[in-house]
Amino acid sequence: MSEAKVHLDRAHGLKLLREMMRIRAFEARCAELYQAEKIRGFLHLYDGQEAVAVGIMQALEPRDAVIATYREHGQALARGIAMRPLMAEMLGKLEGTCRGRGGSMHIFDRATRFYGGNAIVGGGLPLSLGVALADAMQKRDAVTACFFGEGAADEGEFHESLNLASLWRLPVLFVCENNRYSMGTPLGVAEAEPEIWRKAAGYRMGGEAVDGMDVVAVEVAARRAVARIRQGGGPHLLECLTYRFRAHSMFDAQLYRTKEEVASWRERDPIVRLQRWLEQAGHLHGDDLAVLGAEVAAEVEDAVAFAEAGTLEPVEELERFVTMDEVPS
Amino acid sequence: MSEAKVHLDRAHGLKLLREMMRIRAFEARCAELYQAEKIRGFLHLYDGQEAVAVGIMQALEPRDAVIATYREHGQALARGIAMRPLMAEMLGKLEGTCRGRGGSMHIFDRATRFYGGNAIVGGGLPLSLGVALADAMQKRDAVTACFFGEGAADEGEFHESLNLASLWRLPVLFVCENNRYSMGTPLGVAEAEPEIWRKAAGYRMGGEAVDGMDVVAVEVAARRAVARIRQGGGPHLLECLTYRFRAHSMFDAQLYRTKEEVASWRERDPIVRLQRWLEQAGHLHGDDLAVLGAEVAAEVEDAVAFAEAGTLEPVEELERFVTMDEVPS
Amino acid sequence: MSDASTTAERLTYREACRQAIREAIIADPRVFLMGEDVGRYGGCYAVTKGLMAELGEDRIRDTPLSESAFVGAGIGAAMAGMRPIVEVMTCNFSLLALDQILNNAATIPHMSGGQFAVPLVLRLATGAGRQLAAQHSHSLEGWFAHIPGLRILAPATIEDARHMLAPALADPNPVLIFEHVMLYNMEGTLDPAVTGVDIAHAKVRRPGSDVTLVTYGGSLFKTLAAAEMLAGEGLSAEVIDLRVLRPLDMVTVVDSVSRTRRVVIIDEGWRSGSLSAEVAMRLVEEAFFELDAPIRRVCAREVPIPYPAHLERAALPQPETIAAAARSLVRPS
Amino acid sequence: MSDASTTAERLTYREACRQAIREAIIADPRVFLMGEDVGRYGGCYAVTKGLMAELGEDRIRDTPLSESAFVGAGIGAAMAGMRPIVEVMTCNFSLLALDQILNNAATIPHMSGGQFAVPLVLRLATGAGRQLAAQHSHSLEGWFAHIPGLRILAPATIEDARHMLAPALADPNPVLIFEHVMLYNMEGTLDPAVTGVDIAHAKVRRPGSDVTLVTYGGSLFKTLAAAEMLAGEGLSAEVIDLRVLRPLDMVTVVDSVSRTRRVVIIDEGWRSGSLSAEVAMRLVEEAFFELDAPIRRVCAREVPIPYPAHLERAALPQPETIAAAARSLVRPS
Ligand SMILES: Cc1ncc(C[n+]2csc(CCOP(=O)(O)OP(=O)(O)O)c2C)c(N)n1
Ligand SMILES: Cc1ncc(C[n+]2csc(CCOP(=O)(O)OP(=O)(O)O)c2C)c(N)n1
Ligand SMILES: [Mg+2]
Ligand SMILES: [Mg+2]
Repeated sequence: MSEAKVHLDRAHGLKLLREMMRIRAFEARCAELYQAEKIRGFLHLYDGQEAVAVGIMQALEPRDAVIATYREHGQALARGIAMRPLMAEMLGKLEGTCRGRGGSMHIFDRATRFYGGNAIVGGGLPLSLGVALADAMQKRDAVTACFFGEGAADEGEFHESLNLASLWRLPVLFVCENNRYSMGTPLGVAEAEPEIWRKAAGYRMGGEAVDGMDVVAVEVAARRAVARIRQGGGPHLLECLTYRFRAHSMFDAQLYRTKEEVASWRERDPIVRLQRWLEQAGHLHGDDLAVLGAEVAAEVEDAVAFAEAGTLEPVEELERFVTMDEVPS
Repeated sequence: MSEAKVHLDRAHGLKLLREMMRIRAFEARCAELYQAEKIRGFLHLYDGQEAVAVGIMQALEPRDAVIATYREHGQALARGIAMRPLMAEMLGKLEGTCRGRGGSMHIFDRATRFYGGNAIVGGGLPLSLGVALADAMQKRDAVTACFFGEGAADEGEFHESLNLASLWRLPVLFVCENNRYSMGTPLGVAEAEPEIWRKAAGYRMGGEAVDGMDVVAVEVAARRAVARIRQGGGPHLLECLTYRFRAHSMFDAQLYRTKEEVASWRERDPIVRLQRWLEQAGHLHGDDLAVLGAEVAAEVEDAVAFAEAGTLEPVEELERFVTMDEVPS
Repeated sequence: MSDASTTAERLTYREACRQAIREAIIADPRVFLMGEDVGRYGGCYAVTKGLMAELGEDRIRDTPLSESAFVGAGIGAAMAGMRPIVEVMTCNFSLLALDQILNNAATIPHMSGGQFAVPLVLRLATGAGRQLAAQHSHSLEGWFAHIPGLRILAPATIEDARHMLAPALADPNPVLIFEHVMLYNMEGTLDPAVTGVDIAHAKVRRPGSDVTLVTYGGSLFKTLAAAEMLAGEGLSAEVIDLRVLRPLDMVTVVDSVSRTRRVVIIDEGWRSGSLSAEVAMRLVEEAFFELDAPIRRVCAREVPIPYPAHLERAALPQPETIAAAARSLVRPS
Repeated sequence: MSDASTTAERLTYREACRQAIREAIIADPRVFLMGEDVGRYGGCYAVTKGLMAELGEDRIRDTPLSESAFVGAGIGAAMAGMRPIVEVMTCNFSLLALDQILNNAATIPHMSGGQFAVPLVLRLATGAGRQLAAQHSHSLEGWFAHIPGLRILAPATIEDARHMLAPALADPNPVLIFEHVMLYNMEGTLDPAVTGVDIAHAKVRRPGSDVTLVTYGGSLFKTLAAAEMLAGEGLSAEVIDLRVLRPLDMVTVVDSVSRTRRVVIIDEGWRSGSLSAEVAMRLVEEAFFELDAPIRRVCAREVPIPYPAHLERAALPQPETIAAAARSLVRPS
């Protein structure tokens, strides 16, 4: 674990662990529900990448904003969206965050300033500029954290967005989750410069890479970056080096990588790693872990029960909100 | 002038001078014809940038390819498209390069592998990848020179194209003509990193800047770059620092820059500069310049006469080539 | 700049657009304008000349050439409380931002279950007629009208140019305003008594009884010219200006057609898949038995618009072709 | 992989697409395939599984996520002598490449005065039905059919999936092939006697006499199901598969409608500005007096397609809604 972690106290350590375990457990259950055909469509698991979302969110305040991708269960949970409506959304229920309309790829939550869930690769980056601009123009002193994969960094919108953000010194933290694959295309096949953080220089923007399997390292880097952004230092690109343990989505035979590669990355599992460290540091004792595990499992089961008991949006409401009657406030 | 110019002999020096003078004279006449309402639509003059097109073309062989923008009269002439069909195209005549359909912004010429003339900023960059790929796959040992402005470097297509070109080591010479303005928007207002050549690093591609008001410097840099590309060194980004002396197009009051700024750049006029050097080097004597001027003027007048005598495409042919009956060979 | 609501000054369509933008920005701190060359340059069609100097660089923002990024930024800003006016210099470049417009602006309100609105206004110049050739002569407003969630406006008159912006900004939904490039120089006066217009209804611009001519935007004046030609032949044509291309106000159209029983639809988009086809289909669906003759449309020819004047002219609807279509219905040959 | 032309094997639509690609690449050194995840991953819908291993990385090219760049590269390569097949994983992402498609591929042949052709094939998955929600459920083929210069194909059968690619590659013009995502798993046999299909004509898939149902692509099977339902009620529906969405083969449609005198048009695009409107308008223009009843269309509801099954189903044409529309024409209530 990173040096800065020296100051990690028990309470915070357990909080980080719990947050990552919640994501892991939530998604494991989602995979089951997918097999049971209760969740449908595309389902992209965050399994392995939990340290990124959890680490980054530690640096954000409620007034800040978040934008993510179709692989956003981790961000949604870490940002504080309750598990019940989240699971209900996965099942397409009216009680879900978006009345069930969005599903796994399109989580939105006004209360936590969670601006989606976007299934177009790169599509969230321009939005993040606008949210940050609105905050700046309205003097809200907020930072927008914009998550995307390394594959998204190949899209034109990445380039356009980083340029504009830097020019206008917009308060955006660009978080590139480099999990080494975009679907089945490995890093070096798609990125001429696979060290994504280096691209920041082309926009005179600060950039750095961090071990994305180390939640504390991510938190430390995020806190430093967010502080700089809040002080008016302009946007920042933080590349988190990570890995997804499972398939890209539920339809993926993973022909493009070896079992050995996956296994070697599993050894760096961010949850196990933090667990071990907390044990070694004497922060985790007795049945702490068992209790935590049970609490998380109970929360997930409660969410599943809530979702299963949920209702379906009446077909009569299909066209509601195609156009809005007013701007929600 | 640049050091490498030491080896400039009289014949080549006069050739460069003539090429630049041809462009200048051609366009001066175009501006008159615009005032006379014989040329219409958008007309973007290359006035001031002549050294770039002329310098680059010295490094290309007939088997190579060229792609340019709406400001492409310079490239078209320097590439060897005859002045007659070029002027006829400006006037919308059937005898023009494109039967008059394209006009100033859309010069195409199959014989010289001139793939347009593109009025969408950035739109030519992806095309250049494909032309280069086709050449590589067909083992044609050709280089594609792709011209664009510094404003185009803000478009997503710039980013996507440089990445793909570098990944596939495509034989493309990217020529960014940085004339410091995109319409009325100055460099620093639109580019977070105004030194465009530096962006090449983000794609692990070679990049450099050159004095675009010095035709020999441009030629030297282009020859070096093209040689490297031909040897399989992959694409290269050459930024040519230049200036347009006139308005962006014929509809521009130039409120965004001072007369003094324009005047100071006019002192670096690439034509005057080469002229002076040739004089000092003893390459230009007696009435050389007068003869050259007269020859160029005569060529332009001949082209205007040809164009004016040209015919209009019959309206019945309006729909011809909307779909092609065969692939031209 | 004087306030148009107090004196009946003569002004251009361009000036009407400028007044509307200026007024909106002064009236509401959430409103700002961004786009390519809207500031220092004063706008590609000079609509925003002087506004940056007057209103400041915070409210009038020159953007880099990055259509997807700044349109997306407008969407994000709208979601986060602002009321952005984003200018896409011309609709020819809007394709580069289409993913943002369709997949975000038009989709997020519904997809988020109504949590977020996108109160964004996009302004785009549209249309042909200036010999700008194939890549700069598109008329895409009818095409955009296919997208649920958007409101599409086509101000054809100085009054609409002056007054459509305010209700567009008040609309909680993304509104696209297409300004035809041939109208910017058009001069006229504003009725000082008119302080606003609706953005829901079509309008009869010339009453008539023999045939209905339905159109909008730049084609309105060609259609009015056609109506004048027809009047000289004793044929009375009613001219409807759709004004709003999505959602369509079919009530006004059906009402007219029920009286005239004949209709020609005119738009500058390519014929196949044109807005005219949609208007016609609605008439078939809603007023089939009111029709005494086939519906005719006059659209652009299905070609990339060429540069030379004679070919550009031939590619576009003209008063003569509009009149001929109307004549063919009333006196079938 | 065996050659489909010798044995009447059972195969899927997916396998038919793969055979066509493989055959084309082997047959012509100018043909290659590029797109996102077409190689190592084997294609988002597994169409190209195994092809990179067999044909090599030169002919099967994984691209970065850069729709505009690699579609533009395909256009450039086509202009310079190759015959590229470019896969845009799904049409949902094609908006990011639309500028290249419209302003270059569709425009350059005409604008260059016929100097350059663009013999490019674009393959795109299209359609809804897999609960992929609003951003991944578009049906844009009818919308693309607005663009002059393109040929638009919609193979609905295994035969068309197998045989449309070759003539598409032989076409000197850009051809877009839209493959409906619900068809990939469809199984059937190929008639070994059929070694090719045309890409110019619509086809009657079921003859009938009381009403004509015009459709294409994924909606074909829903429409055939509707025809079956109607048959049970004594109503004889003729089903036409358009196959080619641009240019439209109206001869086949008009011929049918002239016999049945009633027509329903079905497509999965949003209703306003749908391809159905265009087909209807053509009928009004070419066969108005053949019609005994208004034209009906059954399209997608005008909403971003929602995730839950029941809402997705409600948003799309279904056999029941198609049959109901047909019934309303034959026995008006
Ligand atoms: C514009 C666009 N192109 C293609 C896709 C299909 N697609 C979905 S996810 C994905 C991979 C993206 O990779 P990356 O950005 O690295 O994110 P990751 O999935 O690894 O989290 C692709 C190609 C898409 N959704 N949007
Ligand atoms: C995609 C797109 N956006 C906007 C325009 C309008 N436009 C035409 S030229 C131009 C300026 C381009 O600047 P630059 O790339 O520096 O080239 P320069 O004109 O200086 O040669 C703009 C904004 C366009 N043609 N295409
Ligand atoms: Mg990835
Ligand atoms: Mg420039």
